[in-house]
Amino acid sequence: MSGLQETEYILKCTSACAGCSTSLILRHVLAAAGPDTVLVIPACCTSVIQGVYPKTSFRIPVYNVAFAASAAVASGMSAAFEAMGKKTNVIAYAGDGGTVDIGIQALSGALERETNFLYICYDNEAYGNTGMQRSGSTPLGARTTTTPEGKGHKKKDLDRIVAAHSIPYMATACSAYPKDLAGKVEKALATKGPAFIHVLAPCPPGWRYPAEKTIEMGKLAVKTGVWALYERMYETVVISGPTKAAMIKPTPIEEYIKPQGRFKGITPETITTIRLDSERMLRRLAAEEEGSC
Amino acid sequence: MSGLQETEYILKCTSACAGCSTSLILRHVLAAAGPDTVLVIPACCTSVIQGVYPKTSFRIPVYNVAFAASAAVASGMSAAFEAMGKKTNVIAYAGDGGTVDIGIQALSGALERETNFLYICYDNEAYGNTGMQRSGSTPLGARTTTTPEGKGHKKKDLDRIVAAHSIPYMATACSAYPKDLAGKVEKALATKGPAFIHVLAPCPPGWRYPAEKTIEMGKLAVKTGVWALYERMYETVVISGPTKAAMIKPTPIEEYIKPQGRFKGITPETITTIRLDSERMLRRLAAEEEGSC
Amino acid sequence: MRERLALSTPVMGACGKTGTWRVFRPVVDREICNACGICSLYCPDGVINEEDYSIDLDYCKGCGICANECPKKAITMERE
Amino acid sequence: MRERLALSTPVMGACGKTGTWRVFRPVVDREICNACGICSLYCPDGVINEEDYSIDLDYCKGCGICANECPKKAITMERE
Amino acid sequence: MLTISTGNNAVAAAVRRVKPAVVAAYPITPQTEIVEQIANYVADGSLDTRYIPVESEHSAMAACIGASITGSRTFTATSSHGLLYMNEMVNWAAGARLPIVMANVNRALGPGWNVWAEHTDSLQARDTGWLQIYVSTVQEAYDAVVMAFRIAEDRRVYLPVMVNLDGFTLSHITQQLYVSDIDGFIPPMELDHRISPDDPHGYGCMTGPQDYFRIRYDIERSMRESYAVIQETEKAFADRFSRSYGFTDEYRCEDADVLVITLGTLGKEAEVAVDMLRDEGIAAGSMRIRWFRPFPPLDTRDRELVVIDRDYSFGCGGILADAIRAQTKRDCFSVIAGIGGQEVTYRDIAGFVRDRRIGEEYWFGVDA
Amino acid sequence: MLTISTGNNAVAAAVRRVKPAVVAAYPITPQTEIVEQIANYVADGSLDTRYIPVESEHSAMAACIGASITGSRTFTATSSHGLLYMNEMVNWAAGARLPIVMANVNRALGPGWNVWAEHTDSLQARDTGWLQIYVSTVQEAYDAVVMAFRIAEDRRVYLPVMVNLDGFTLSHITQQLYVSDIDGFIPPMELDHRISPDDPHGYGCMTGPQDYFRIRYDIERSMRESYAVIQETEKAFADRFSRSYGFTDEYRCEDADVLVITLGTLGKEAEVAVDMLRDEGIAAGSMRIRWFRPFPPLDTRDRELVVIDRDYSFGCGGILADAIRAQTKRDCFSVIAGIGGQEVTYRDIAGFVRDRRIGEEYWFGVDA
Amino acid sequence: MHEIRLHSRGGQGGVTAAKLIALASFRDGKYATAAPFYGAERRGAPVVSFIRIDENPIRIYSQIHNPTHVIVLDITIMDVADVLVGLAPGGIVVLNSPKPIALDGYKTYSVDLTGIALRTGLVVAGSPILNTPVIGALAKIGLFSVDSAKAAISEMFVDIKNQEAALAAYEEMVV
Amino acid sequence: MHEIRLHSRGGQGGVTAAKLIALASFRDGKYATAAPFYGAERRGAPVVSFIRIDENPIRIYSQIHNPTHVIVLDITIMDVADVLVGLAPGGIVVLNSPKPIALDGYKTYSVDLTGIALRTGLVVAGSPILNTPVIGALAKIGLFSVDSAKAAISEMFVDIKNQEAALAAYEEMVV
Ligand SMILES: Cc1ncc(C[n+]2csc(CCOP(=O)(O)OP(=O)(O)O)c2C)c(N)n1
Ligand SMILES: Cc1ncc(C[n+]2csc(CCOP(=O)(O)OP(=O)(O)O)c2C)c(N)n1
Ligand code: SF4
Ligand code: SF4
Ligand code: SF4
Ligand code: SF4
Repeated sequence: MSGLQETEYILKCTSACAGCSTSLILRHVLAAAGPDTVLVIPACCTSVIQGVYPKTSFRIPVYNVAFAASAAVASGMSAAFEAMGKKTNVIAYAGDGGTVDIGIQALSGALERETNFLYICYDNEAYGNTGMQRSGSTPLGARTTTTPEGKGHKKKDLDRIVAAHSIPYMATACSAYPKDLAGKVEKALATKGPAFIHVLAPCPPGWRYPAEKTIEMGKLAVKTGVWALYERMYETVVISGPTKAAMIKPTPIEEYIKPQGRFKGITPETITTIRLDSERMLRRLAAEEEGSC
Repeated sequence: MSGLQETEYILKCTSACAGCSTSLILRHVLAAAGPDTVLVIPACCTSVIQGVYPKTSFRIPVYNVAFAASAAVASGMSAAFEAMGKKTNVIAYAGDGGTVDIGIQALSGALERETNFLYICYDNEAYGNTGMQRSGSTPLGARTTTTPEGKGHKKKDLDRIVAAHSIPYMATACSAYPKDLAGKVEKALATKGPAFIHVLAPCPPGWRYPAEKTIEMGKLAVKTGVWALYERMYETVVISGPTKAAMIKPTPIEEYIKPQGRFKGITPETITTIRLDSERMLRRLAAEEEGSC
Repeated sequence: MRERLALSTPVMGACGKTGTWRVFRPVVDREICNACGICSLYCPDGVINEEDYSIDLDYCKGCGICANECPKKAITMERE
Repeated sequence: MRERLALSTPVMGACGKTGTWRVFRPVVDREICNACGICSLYCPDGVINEEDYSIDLDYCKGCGICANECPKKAITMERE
Repeated sequence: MLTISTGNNAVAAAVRRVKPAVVAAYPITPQTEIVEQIANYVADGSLDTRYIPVESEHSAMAACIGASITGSRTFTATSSHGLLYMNEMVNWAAGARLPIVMANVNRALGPGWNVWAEHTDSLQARDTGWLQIYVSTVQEAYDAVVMAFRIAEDRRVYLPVMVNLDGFTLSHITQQLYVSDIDGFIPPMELDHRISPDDPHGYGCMTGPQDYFRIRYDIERSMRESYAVIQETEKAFADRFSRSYGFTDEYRCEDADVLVITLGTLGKEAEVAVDMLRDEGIAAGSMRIRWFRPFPPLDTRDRELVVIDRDYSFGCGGILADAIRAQTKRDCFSVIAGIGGQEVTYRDIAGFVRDRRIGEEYWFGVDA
Repeated sequence: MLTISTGNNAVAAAVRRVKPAVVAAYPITPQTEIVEQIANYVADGSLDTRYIPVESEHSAMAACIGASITGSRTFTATSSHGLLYMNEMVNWAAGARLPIVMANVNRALGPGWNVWAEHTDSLQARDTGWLQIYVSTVQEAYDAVVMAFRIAEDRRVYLPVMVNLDGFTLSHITQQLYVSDIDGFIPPMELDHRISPDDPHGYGCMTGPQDYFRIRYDIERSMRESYAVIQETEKAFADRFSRSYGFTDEYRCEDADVLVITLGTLGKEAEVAVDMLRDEGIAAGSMRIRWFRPFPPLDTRDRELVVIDRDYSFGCGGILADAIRAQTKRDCFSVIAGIGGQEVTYRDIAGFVRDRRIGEEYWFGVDA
Repeated sequence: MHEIRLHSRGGQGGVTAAKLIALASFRDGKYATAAPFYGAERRGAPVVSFIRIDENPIRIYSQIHNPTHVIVLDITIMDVADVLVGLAPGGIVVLNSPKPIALDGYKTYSVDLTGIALRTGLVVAGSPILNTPVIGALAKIGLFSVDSAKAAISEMFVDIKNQEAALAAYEEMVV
Repeated sequence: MHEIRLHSRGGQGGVTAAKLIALASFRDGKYATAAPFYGAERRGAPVVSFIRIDENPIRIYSQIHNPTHVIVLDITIMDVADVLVGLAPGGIVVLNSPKPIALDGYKTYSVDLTGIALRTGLVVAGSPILNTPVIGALAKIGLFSVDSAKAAISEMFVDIKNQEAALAAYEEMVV
């Protein structure tokens, strides 16, 4: 394994699509987490990109599990390691489908039970593994193979759902801000009890933009305010730098929407709805940060 | 069926425990909903109290379904009635376990898809049907058969979770305020799209208080601020009268805790935690009502 | 065919005469009762007639809520 | 026994030489490169060495992110 | 109309003709195109259906149950883990006597993740009260879906039907397909026990032992009556569309000394093996089981039996072999092959027949 | 120590002695007391276990899987709909080669809701790679749970074990129970493939057809090796605790002309019927199947067989009868009885034997 | 074999009474089983339990249709159910009743268990507990020895009131 | 029976090309099946498809191990895989290559499909689409008639560029 940095736990190379931000996120998550870590991964792109038995490109233990099961499997692992007195990080790394749709029951249960683990949802806003069907996390107006005319329902607000569980640490992040992400992973792993990070993960084939624009897309999501970066410790909110900046001088939302093939044919009304929702979200976060609610 | 009021859709009698507020809630829900209604009921006390085949004490169509399935079954029913052009009310009536634990995935999915139905969770804060095990909705410190020393985790905040889905109508209610409840049911059924009502349902055997105190318990929950009554239309909150009153002059929380056998042995610290959480909830609601977040 | 499909039919007394469960029986003092209807509103089993506030003792389970809630204390619970 | 239990072993190139997927190849102009490390930070596949910023073309998929993100425009994508 | 289609698209095309009122389904490889295609039909207006994009398979079947009990025609599709995940509701659908039609694209079960063909997924559901058919061509997939609705909705049956097709091997292969006008072939759905505020009843209430026992027996009675309904439906279909099917698909069986018994596409591959073996002087025949539930009476007489299972019941044996042994009360050569998409060619099948060891079990390629 | 206990409490008592590191379970009638009792043990400090109060059975089994793969001893319990709901993970546990022990309290499946005894729930899981035992007394429930851990954790097996007891009939009955010190009977758990950052591996990755096929075959190989492990364990148990068990529990079979074959408590009731029949001059014997997976070789010779199924596979037949027919290649009198808690007394069983019609199926009490 | 059917209402402790009977018999060196018949019943609804006692291991799990003994912890049940069904003429009936009740053709014993429970303060959530008192009464008719009854009670209950109530019932029971 | 193995990379349209071949053969009055061999592959990874063409219905579902034809849409695959494995001596190979490549012992045809696609503007998301051009080339070697090729393309594509590209390939292909 020569030529590999110590902190690289993903060996060259996974079978992820060229330009995949999900792999980028995982690279940085693992580097931040270090070697005493076990990953739990449900069915998703990440379960596929590891490679085919008997080889794997992941240089840490990875437990692949059924689609709905990641938070619950991680619960059991965490309890068992605790019983042994081990401090091993248990990280569930799941897609948006495996989190907001089929996986929400297990996640919500694990949070309520104050499971000591870190749950990371990388959000490519569709079912990537099966070829881009809509998920609950697909934004309004986005075309997927099951919403050929654009999705008619809003993106499920995972963060508010998780926030409702009032956990010691949760954060949002984005693949275009890997250092911010790494810092949040470190804080999350230093937390006793449940921690959660929701990472926006632009996906070239799913969002239909050229692979080289993956970082651009992530930055645009944050700069336009469609995606907000912040941390939440129980009820205390701290907005992260890039979003703070975006709140002062946001980039017009069209700059984010237009380059993405999945938004082809989106109506101006839908764009307005997305914009208003983003603005409301930012206002709520600002109010929460201030402590006015 | 002589001697029965027109609006009584529960025939004398169900096999509910004496003093059961769940039956009381259902009486008023059905009276408000009227005859063009179908109930969907998962495994819970309500699935048992109907009576044994071939008889039932419910005088409206009741579709009993598997524990996790109510919101999804109701989705299918609602879609089918819509396809037929029928306006029949589809009401899922589920316990807290069937809602916040095993049923949360289906509920969250149905809300995200903007299903046209009313979901009512009656919350007796434990698994009544199986003999009072803890549920995610059991409050901190309460003894159940699986938390013999008192629950170590907080009550899952179902209302914030539902609120995160930003639906056209949601409300909380309490069996001790049946007219308030009935009004909310009517509004909910007049809503196009998903509506949700969360009703606190004091339960004599579960909470371990004498049956005649069911109404008292419900009133104390509201007066002490442990339970808040309000409505939410998308992001707009309207706090209901009794809670408004409680916010001005709350009854000490001990008056609610002390009469309940399930809280036997609760520590003063736990009581304080419950009180602080209630106060925070009320503050948040007030801020939301004001529109300051 | 249809009866093979396990449909339950609504009938009065589907769960038996639950009045037999009772240990204490509600007794209304007509002199004191001011017909406010609160007892009927709160009876979980709907056995208090909404018009004349008579109690159907075939089904009343004797929970005592009506007696507890009656603002006039017009109802007393008496041992069966 | 253990080998019967389907454990995958970490090896370099577990998913094959993904360099063959490439249509365009990143070429770094060493004159322009100021060693800021941004390309390496953003390469989804970690094929850019963190010390010398050399690109492992056996594995580089040619996504073009490094070229796109390089603040100095030191990387160009050239048709294979 | 004669066209080409994959197995998955044939299923979707059949659904379009059958016009269910509600489709609730969840994607999973290799079934995905069925869902996507239906979503497309709904979006382009060529299918007037409520498509419910549920958040899981448990909810997919639950939503179908909710729709079906209103008396509405309902369809779903799944595969493998999806079928396992909805298992509780799969049982429920049959117990509730709902004529839901489901396509299951047969796929192996994890761990490890494997998306290729295997029949264990649907065979594990063989006790649930669903009728089950296994098809072997794109055309048969289409035809089976059409007939499934008519059979399921027949009041003598009122049970759900599962149409099974091999993952990738059939779901993703392109073959010719006749897409016909089926108007009138399936009578409008009438569900005697549909739920309605006009006639309120309790459904699925607590049921005491004696009543429960009778109600369960009634499922079995309908299962038995379904034999006749299947036959009538296949006859009507043949009369109208000139394609005829039966409980089994038999090829050169009449004068055979040895029968190869299979499910799904292996049955077609077996026919090629049979031709090869006949050329070698071995009087082989192929018997492909189409309807696995109700399990048909088989005419195997005294012929030697080679049963190929693309499935397994650990600690017992091949599920098909076991069914054959139980029915024929005879030994067979039980071959376990093709699990997890393992390739099995007609040459391999011919080899199984040549080297048969009646009374033994053989795991193709791994067993010494 | 000699005491009294219900079946459920015996299971919990055995778990207390076995000391799993993690228990994750979800309540369901009639299993509830097992969970409650374990929660009590944990609360009163008499059991040093992490009890995870999961939010569903899918998560119960998932949590057990997560705990087990770390090399920790793990237990859960369920019943009926709980077992159906966790079905995906039940399959997973076996495929992942995890020695989880689960008690299943056999109960009927809805709709309509019915909480009484029936074996269809666990028999539907018979293909999953779990070993399955069916017990008939409170003592046997206790002993079986103890032995299950030793068998499951044996590296020749590394498969999960399901201990099945009849809902209410056994779970809620009170009988005598010897609770013994089992120290040393179960070696400390050593899982060769436990997950650990010290030796990183991928578990359950995508697996191609050939590898998948071999890995599945390995499950079957372990299933076969489990015969010996079961025998050794039962021998060691008998040596130490003087209670001996086998694959079957046979009563007056040696010289019998007709055998009654059953699962669970019906097998004890059948012994009383056998005594009655013997008094009448009918040479009956009772053969209670204990281990259903791996399915044991049966010595039925040429005796007539009366098989009682408290379960059913619609469109096929009683599951036990089918297994018996497949293995013996002989006809039996297949009685379907006791489903959904239907009462079946020794008098009824004697009647089945007296009026046996070999080759036929009879639904007790409803079938003309 | 003794085959005992015990009638009570949900909440009165009938199921525990059945277990106590089994335990006491068992301490007598006999075999015994106790089985509640479970419906979906709530507090107050009639409940039936079955107890078998024999010299040999008991292999019967089905219900008792022809009891040798019938015990009724709440005689109001007699208004809604035929508690004597299946009992052979001359069979034994034990009734919880303050005043003697005679039932033609049966050996009938009456004892005021409720009174005893109230007197000894054996009351939970307002309801008198009848399970230990009835054990005293049954010891009196010789279903098991007094020592075994005491042993059984002390194994299941720590509160000494239970022993007192059982003793009181033993003494008050007229045979 | 023609047994054709088609090599391409994810994203190049190999699976569609296989379907087109089947459809064209079918419009010729023959039977045909086209099957992709599915791995968990992403854009850019090598993909194989199998096509069988026969006068009689095709009952074989297994892979093709001894193809009569091999088609390579991306010749860089030849560096990583032996595309000729199983092909009998004298078998037919069609390569997408701007310059002729000779493969000893095989009937080899080269045609610049990529060039044609780029020239006719058949490009999606930056990648040249090769599935319709290759149909033209295959018509040229007589795998099916030109009319059937045209019919197949028009049934699956509306954009006229596809016909143009196929025609160009038909004309450029040297036989
Ligand atoms: C129970 C079950 N249902 C469906 C699937 C098929 N499936 C596998 S991954 C996936 C989508 C994953 O989407 P997401 O969680 O968003 O992750 P991504 O693939 O986008 O990384 C689906 C539907 C499955 N494996 N199991
Ligand atoms: C899949 C499944 N798991 C468990 C059960 C057992 N069960 C039935 S109702 C119930 C608890 C219901 O609690 P809740 O929803 O709070 O309603 P309540 O009984 O309190 O009215 C449980 C655990 C079941 N029926 N199905
Ligand atoms: S589909 Fe998207 S998330 Fe999945 S591997 Fe490709 S780029 Fe990454
Ligand atoms: S347990 Fe509670 S909720 Fe259930 S029927 Fe009794 S009082 Fe009502
Ligand atoms: S005692 Fe209870 S059940 Fe009886 S009338 Fe009063 S409120 Fe109703
Ligand atoms: S082109 Fe993409 S894969 Fe290649 S080095 Fe640059 S960022 Fe990495």
